[in-house]
Amino acid sequence: MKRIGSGCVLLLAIVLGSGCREEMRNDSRLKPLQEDAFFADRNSSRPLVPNTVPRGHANNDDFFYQGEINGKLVRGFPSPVTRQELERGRDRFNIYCSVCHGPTGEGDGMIVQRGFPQPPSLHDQRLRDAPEGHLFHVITRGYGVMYPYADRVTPQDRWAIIAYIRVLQLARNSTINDVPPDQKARLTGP
Amino acid sequence: MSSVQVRLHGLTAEFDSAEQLVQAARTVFEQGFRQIDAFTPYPVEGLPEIIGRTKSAVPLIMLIGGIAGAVIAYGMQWYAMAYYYPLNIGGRPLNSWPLFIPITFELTVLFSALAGVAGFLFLSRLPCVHHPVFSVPGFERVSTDQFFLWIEATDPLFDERSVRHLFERLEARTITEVRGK
Amino acid sequence: MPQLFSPGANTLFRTVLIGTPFLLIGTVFALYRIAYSPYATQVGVPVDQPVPFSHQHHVAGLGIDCRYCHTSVETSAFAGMPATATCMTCHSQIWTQAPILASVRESLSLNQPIRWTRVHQLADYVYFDHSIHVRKGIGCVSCHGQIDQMPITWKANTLQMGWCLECHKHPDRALRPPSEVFNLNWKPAGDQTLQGRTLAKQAGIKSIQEITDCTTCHR
Amino acid sequence: MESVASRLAAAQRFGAILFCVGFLVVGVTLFLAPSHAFPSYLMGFLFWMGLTLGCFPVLMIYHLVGGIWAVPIRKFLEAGISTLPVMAVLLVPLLFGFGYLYRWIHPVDLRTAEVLERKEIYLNMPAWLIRTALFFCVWGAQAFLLLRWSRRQLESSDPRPTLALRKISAPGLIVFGLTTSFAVVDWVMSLEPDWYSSIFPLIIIMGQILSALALSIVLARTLLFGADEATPDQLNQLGDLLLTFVMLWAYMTISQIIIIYAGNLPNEITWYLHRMRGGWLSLSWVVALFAFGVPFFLLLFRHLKRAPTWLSGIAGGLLVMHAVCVFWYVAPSFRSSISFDWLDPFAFIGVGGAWVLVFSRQLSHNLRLSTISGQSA
Amino acid sequence: MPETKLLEEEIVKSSNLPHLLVRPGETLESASAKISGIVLTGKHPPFWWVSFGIGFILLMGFLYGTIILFMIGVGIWGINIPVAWGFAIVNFVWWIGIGHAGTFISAILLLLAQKWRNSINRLAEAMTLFAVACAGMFPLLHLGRPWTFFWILPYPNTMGLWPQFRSPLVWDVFAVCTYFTVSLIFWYTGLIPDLATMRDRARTRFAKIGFGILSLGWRGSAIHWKHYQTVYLILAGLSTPLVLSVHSVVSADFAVAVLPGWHTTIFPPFFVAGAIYSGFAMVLNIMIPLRYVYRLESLITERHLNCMANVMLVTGLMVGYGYVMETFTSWYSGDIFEQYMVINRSIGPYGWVYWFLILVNIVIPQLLWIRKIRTNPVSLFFVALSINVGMWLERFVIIIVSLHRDFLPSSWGIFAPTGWDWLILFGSIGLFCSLVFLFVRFLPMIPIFEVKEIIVERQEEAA
Repeated sequence: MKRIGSGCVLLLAIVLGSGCREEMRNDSRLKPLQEDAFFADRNSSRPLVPNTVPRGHANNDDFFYQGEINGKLVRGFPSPVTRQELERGRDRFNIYCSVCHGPTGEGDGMIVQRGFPQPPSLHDQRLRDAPEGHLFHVITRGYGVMYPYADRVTPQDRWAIIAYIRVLQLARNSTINDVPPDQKARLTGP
Repeated sequence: MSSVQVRLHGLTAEFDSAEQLVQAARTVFEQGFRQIDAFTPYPVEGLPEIIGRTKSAVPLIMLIGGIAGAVIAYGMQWYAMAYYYPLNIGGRPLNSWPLFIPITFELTVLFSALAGVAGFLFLSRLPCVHHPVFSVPGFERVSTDQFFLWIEATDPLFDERSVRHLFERLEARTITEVRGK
Repeated sequence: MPQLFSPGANTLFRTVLIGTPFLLIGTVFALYRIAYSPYATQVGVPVDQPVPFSHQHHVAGLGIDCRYCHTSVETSAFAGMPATATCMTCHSQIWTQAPILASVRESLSLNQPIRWTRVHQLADYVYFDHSIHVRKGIGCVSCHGQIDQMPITWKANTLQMGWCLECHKHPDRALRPPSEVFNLNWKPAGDQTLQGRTLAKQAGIKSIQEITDCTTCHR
Repeated sequence: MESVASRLAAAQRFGAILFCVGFLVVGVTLFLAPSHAFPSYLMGFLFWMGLTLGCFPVLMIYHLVGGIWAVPIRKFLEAGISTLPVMAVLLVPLLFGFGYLYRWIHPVDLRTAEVLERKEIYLNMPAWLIRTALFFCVWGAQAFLLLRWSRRQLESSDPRPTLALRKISAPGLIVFGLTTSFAVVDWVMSLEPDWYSSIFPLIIIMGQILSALALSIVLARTLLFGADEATPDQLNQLGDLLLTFVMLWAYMTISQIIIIYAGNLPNEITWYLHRMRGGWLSLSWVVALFAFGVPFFLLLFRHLKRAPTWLSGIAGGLLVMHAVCVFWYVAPSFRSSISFDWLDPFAFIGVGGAWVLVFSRQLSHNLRLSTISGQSA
Repeated sequence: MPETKLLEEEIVKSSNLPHLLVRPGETLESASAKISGIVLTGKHPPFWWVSFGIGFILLMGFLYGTIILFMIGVGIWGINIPVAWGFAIVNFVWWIGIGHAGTFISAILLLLAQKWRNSINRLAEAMTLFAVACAGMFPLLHLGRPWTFFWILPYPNTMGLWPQFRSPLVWDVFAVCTYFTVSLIFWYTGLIPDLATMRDRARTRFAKIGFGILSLGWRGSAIHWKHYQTVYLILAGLSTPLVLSVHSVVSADFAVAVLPGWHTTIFPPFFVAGAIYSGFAMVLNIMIPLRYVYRLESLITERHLNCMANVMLVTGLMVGYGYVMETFTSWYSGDIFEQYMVINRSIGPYGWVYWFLILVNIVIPQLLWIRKIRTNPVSLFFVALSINVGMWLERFVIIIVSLHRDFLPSSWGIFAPTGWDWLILFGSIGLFCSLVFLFVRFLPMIPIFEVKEIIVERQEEAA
C-alpha cells in the first residue's frame, strides 16, 4: 500500500513537474552583456575581430576622430558650431565632466569635494590657449588620473563638449562690453 | 428509554396505492389541515396541487438567473473588447455583437441552470439528511412502492387523537406517531 | 427505519454546501494576493549584488546623472551597465582600500566583468526599448521608482504586462517634458493629464490603438 | 359548418376579385415598366409559393411521427399543397422577365463575370428551366400521392393508407428537402449571382414551414375553432411547434450572420452590406425583433400557447413577418435604398388572390368530403 | 382526435411494431430491485471485469502518452505546418459530438413527451458527461503549454488581458464548460430520487451513508416533486438550445476561419446533426452489450432500439444533406480554392478516406431503413459501430484534408499520425470506457422512478 502511495506521489510529481517550463520566457537569444559558456571569456558580447572595420565605420576623418592631422593637434572645430550643438555640449558636460570639473569648469566638482585630486581649472590660461585637439585628446585618452571617456562620449559629443568648454572660458573672462549692444539692455536692466 | 423532551412531530399514514393517497390527501386538505405533506415513489400528477402547492417559484428564479447571466456575459465582453482593451482585430468593430452572441447565450443558460438548482434545493429545504419522518417504520418503502401522508404537529388544527381517527377512517394501512427530540 | 444521520448533520451539510463557494472565492482571492505579492513580483525586494552599490549615495548624495553610467539609455534598447572602468574613474582615487569595492578592483585586475544580478528581467518575448521611452518623455522614475532613494537596488514596479499596458493606454498620465526625463524629483506643475496630452502631441506619440497593439511589444 | 362553407365561398369570391385586380395592374406594368414589375411579382410569387411548399414538410412530418397537433390544421395543409398547379401556372410570367431578375444572364461587372464563367454550366436559362420543371414534377407527384392516400385514410378505417403515408413521407422528406433547396438556390440565391451560402436554402425552408404553420393556425382559429374546438393540448403542441421553428429559423439565420460576418469575404459579405445600406438596416432590425424576439418571448408562456386568441395572434404576426422576410431577402438585391414600390402590394394580392381562390375551393371540397366520411364512419 | 389515436393503435398492432417500453410482468418492486440490484449486490459478471480491465489498460496508455506529451511537447504527434490541427482536434470534435446524445435524449425527448427516453436517459446522460470530459481534455493537451490553459479564462490577470471574445476558440471554452456543468446538474438532479431509492435499499452501512449523503435527504415529498419536476423540465428546455449551441460553437471553430472546407454556413446544423448521430451510435454501442449482460431486455426493449435507430437514420440523412449542400455550394461559389477543395477531397491524397467515410457514414447506415436491422441488437450494434468510425473519419476529413492544402502550393503538406496519436486516441476511449463501467458499477444506470411512471401508466391502462 505504501509503495502504491509513493508511486502515486511520484506520478503526480512527474505530471506536475513536466509542466512549468519557461522556454518561451527564456529563449536562446542572448541579451546584452549576458554570460555565455560558449566563449572562453564567457562573454556573449564579442569584441571586434582585430583589424576589421565595420561597414560605415571607416573613421578616416582624422580631424573629427583623432583631433590631430599628421600628428599635429588641430585648432578649431570639424564643422561650424551651432547653438544646438552648444546646448548638447552643456548637457554632456554636466553629465560627464561636471562631477569633477564642476559645473563651471573650476575643478570643484562633487567628487573632488569627496577627496578626488583636484583637476586644474579649465579657466587656466594654459587651457584657454590649448588647441581644441588637445582637449579632444584628453577626453578621448584620459590625462593624469582622469580616465579616458572614449567609451562613454561619442566623438560628436566630445566636440560639442569642447565647444561648450570654450563658451565657459569665454564667459568667465568677458565683460559687459563683449555683449552685443542690442542685448545689453536686457542684462543691465532698467 | 426515558422520554426526556421527546416531542411529537406529527403523524404519518401509509397507503398502498397512489389513488388512496390522493383521496386521503384531498380529504385532509378539505378538513382544513395545511401543514401536510405526501410522500410518493414517483411524481403523482396533481398531488402537490391537492395539498395546496400550486405554484413553484423555480421558473422565476431561473428567469432572473438567466437575465443576470446574459447581462453579465454581454457586459463582460463589451467591457473587455470595446472599453478596457480595444484591440483592432481584422478591422471588425470593437463591439462586434454578432460574435458576442455565443458566449452571451452560454452564460445565460449556465446562470439560469445554476440558479434553478440552487432555487430547487432552497425551496425544497434540501439537503435535509435528517428528518423526523425518516424514523417511521417502513418509510424506506416510500422510494419503492409505498405512499405516505404526513400531518405535522405544528398545524393549528392538529390533535393527535382526531388525526389518528381521521387516518383510520381513510383506511390507512399503518399509522405512526413520529416522536423525537 | 432508523435515522441514518443525526440532526446536526443537516447543519453540517448545509454549511459545507454554502461554504464551498466561499472557500472557492477565498482561494481565488488568495491566489490574487500571491500573484501581486512581493514574493511573486519581487517588488521592493532588495537583490544581492557582488558590490552593494548604492544609487542613493551616488545619485542623491553625489548628484551623478543616470547617463554617467547607463550611457546607452538614450540611444539603444539596453540602458547599458557601467564597465568596471567607469567605476574606477573615481574609485581609482577615492575609497581605494575600501573592502566593499574589493571585487571591483579584482575585476579590473583580472580583466573580468563584474557579475551583477539582474533586477529587472523581462521575458524574452518582450521587446522593450529604453531609447524610445526616453525620447518620448517617460521619466526614469515612471518604471524604476525613486531609485535615488534606494541604498540597494530593487524593483519598484511589477513590470507585469498589465502594468505596462496601464501606461500604454494612458501615456498622458506619465509623460514629462524631455528636459525632465532624468530628473528623479520632478513633479508635474498643474494638471498632468492636460499637460500630458500636449506633450503626447509634441512627442508625436501614436494613437492608443497603435501603442497597445500586440506587435508594439511582441514581435 | 354552414357558416364555414359560406365563409369559404366568400373567400373564393374575394380571392377571385383580388386576383383580377392584382393581375390587371401587374399584367399591364409587366409590359410598361418591367424592371419594376418583375421584382415585385417575384416577391409575391415567392411568398405564396413558400406557403404551398411549407405545407409539404409539415404534413409529411405528421405522417411520420403522428401527434395530436396536426388534427385541427391538417385540412389546411392539404388544401395548401393542392395549390401547387396554380403556382406552376403563376410561375410562367416570370420566365418573360428573366433579364430583369437574374443578373447572371448578363453579368454587370468584371469580378462577377469571372466568377460566373466558372459556373455557367449551372446558371443558364435552359438549365434553370429544366430544373424548375423537374422540381414541380417531383412536388406534383408528392402532392398527388399525399392527397390520394390521405383521402383514402379519411374514407375508411383501414390502417393501410396510414402506413402508406408513412412510407411515402420518409423518403418524401428527403426528396423534398433536396429539391426545395436547389429551387431556393435557383430562385432566390442566384438573384445575387456571386453570393453563396450553404445554409440559406434551409433558412428559406424554415421560413416556409413557419408561414404554412402560421397560416393554418390562423385559419383554424378564424374558420373552425368556433365549430370544432381544438383542445388546449393541441394548441399547446402547435405553439411548441411554432416555437421550435421560430428558434430553428433564428438559429440558422444567426449562424449565417456570424459565419459570414466573421469571414468577411467579398463574395459573401456583400449580401449583408446590401441589407445594411440605404435604410435596409432598420428593416433588418424589425425582422430580428418581430420574426424572432417577440414571438419567441410570447411563445415561452404556456398559457398564451393554450389560448386560441393569443396563439392565432402570434401566428398571424409570424405570417406577416415572413412576408416581410421574403421582401427582405429579395428587394435589397434590386433596390439600393429601402423603398416600397406601389406594385409590391398589387403583385402580392394578385398572386395571393389566385392562391386563396384555389385554396378555399379545395378546402371547401375537402371539408365536404370529411363531413361525408365523418357521417359514414 | 380519438380517431387518430385509434388509428395509431391499429397501426401498431397491424404492423407488429415492437411497441412496448416495458415488458409485461414488471412491477414497481421488481423494477426497483432489478435496477438497484446491479449496484447493490456487489457481484459483477466477468463481462464487467473484462471490459473495465481493457478500458483501464487503455486508460493507463492514455496517462503514459499524456505524461510523455507534457514532457516532450506536441512534437511527438504527427502535426506540422500546414496541418497544425491533428488528431487532438479530431478527437475533441468527435468526443464532444458523442456527448450530444445524452442531453438530446434527456432534454428534447422530455420536451416532446417521448416516453421511450425513460429507461435510457440516465446511461446516455452519464455517457454525455464522460464524453465531454474526454473531449474537454483534448484542447488542453493540444496547447503547446498546457499548464497555462487558464489564460483562456476571463479573469483580471497580471497581463491586463482578456480572452479574445471574438474568437470561436474562446466560445468553445464557454460552450464546453457550460455544457459540462449543465449536463452534470441535469444528470445529478435526475439522479436524486433514485439515489434515495438506493439509500433505502442498500444493505451495508457504508452504502447507506454514501447514498444518504448523495441523495441529500430526498424523501419523495409532494413539495419536492413539484419543484423537482419544474426545475427538471425547465432545465430540459434550457438544455435543448444548449445542445444545439455547443456543437454549433465547435463548428464555428472551423466555419469562422476562411479556409476552404471550413468556411461554409451550413456547418452549425450540419455539425449538430452529426453530433447527435454519433452520440446515438455510441449510446447503442455501450447499451446493447450492457442490456444483454445485465438482462435488461425487459426495461430496454426493442422499441427503444427501434426509436434510437430511427433518430440515427434521420440525423444521418441530415448529415448527408450537409455533404450535398456543402459540396454543391463549394462548387457553386465559383471560388477556385473552394472548387479545388472539393476535387482534392475526393481524389487527392486522402481521397480514399473520404470515400471510406461516405461508405461507413452514409451508405451502411441506410440499412436502418430495414426494420429487422433496427430491432436486432447485433446488427444495430455493428451499424452503430460503423457510424462511430464514420463520424471520426468525417472530422478527420474536415480538419486534416482541409488543412493539408493551403492557398499556396508551396505550403502544401501531408499529415501522418504517429504512434502517440493513436495511443492517445485509443487511450481516451479507455478513459471513457473506464468511467462508463465505473458508473454502471456504482450508480443506477436506469432511472428507477421514471420506469415506475411507465409501469404505473401501463397498470392503469390495463385496469
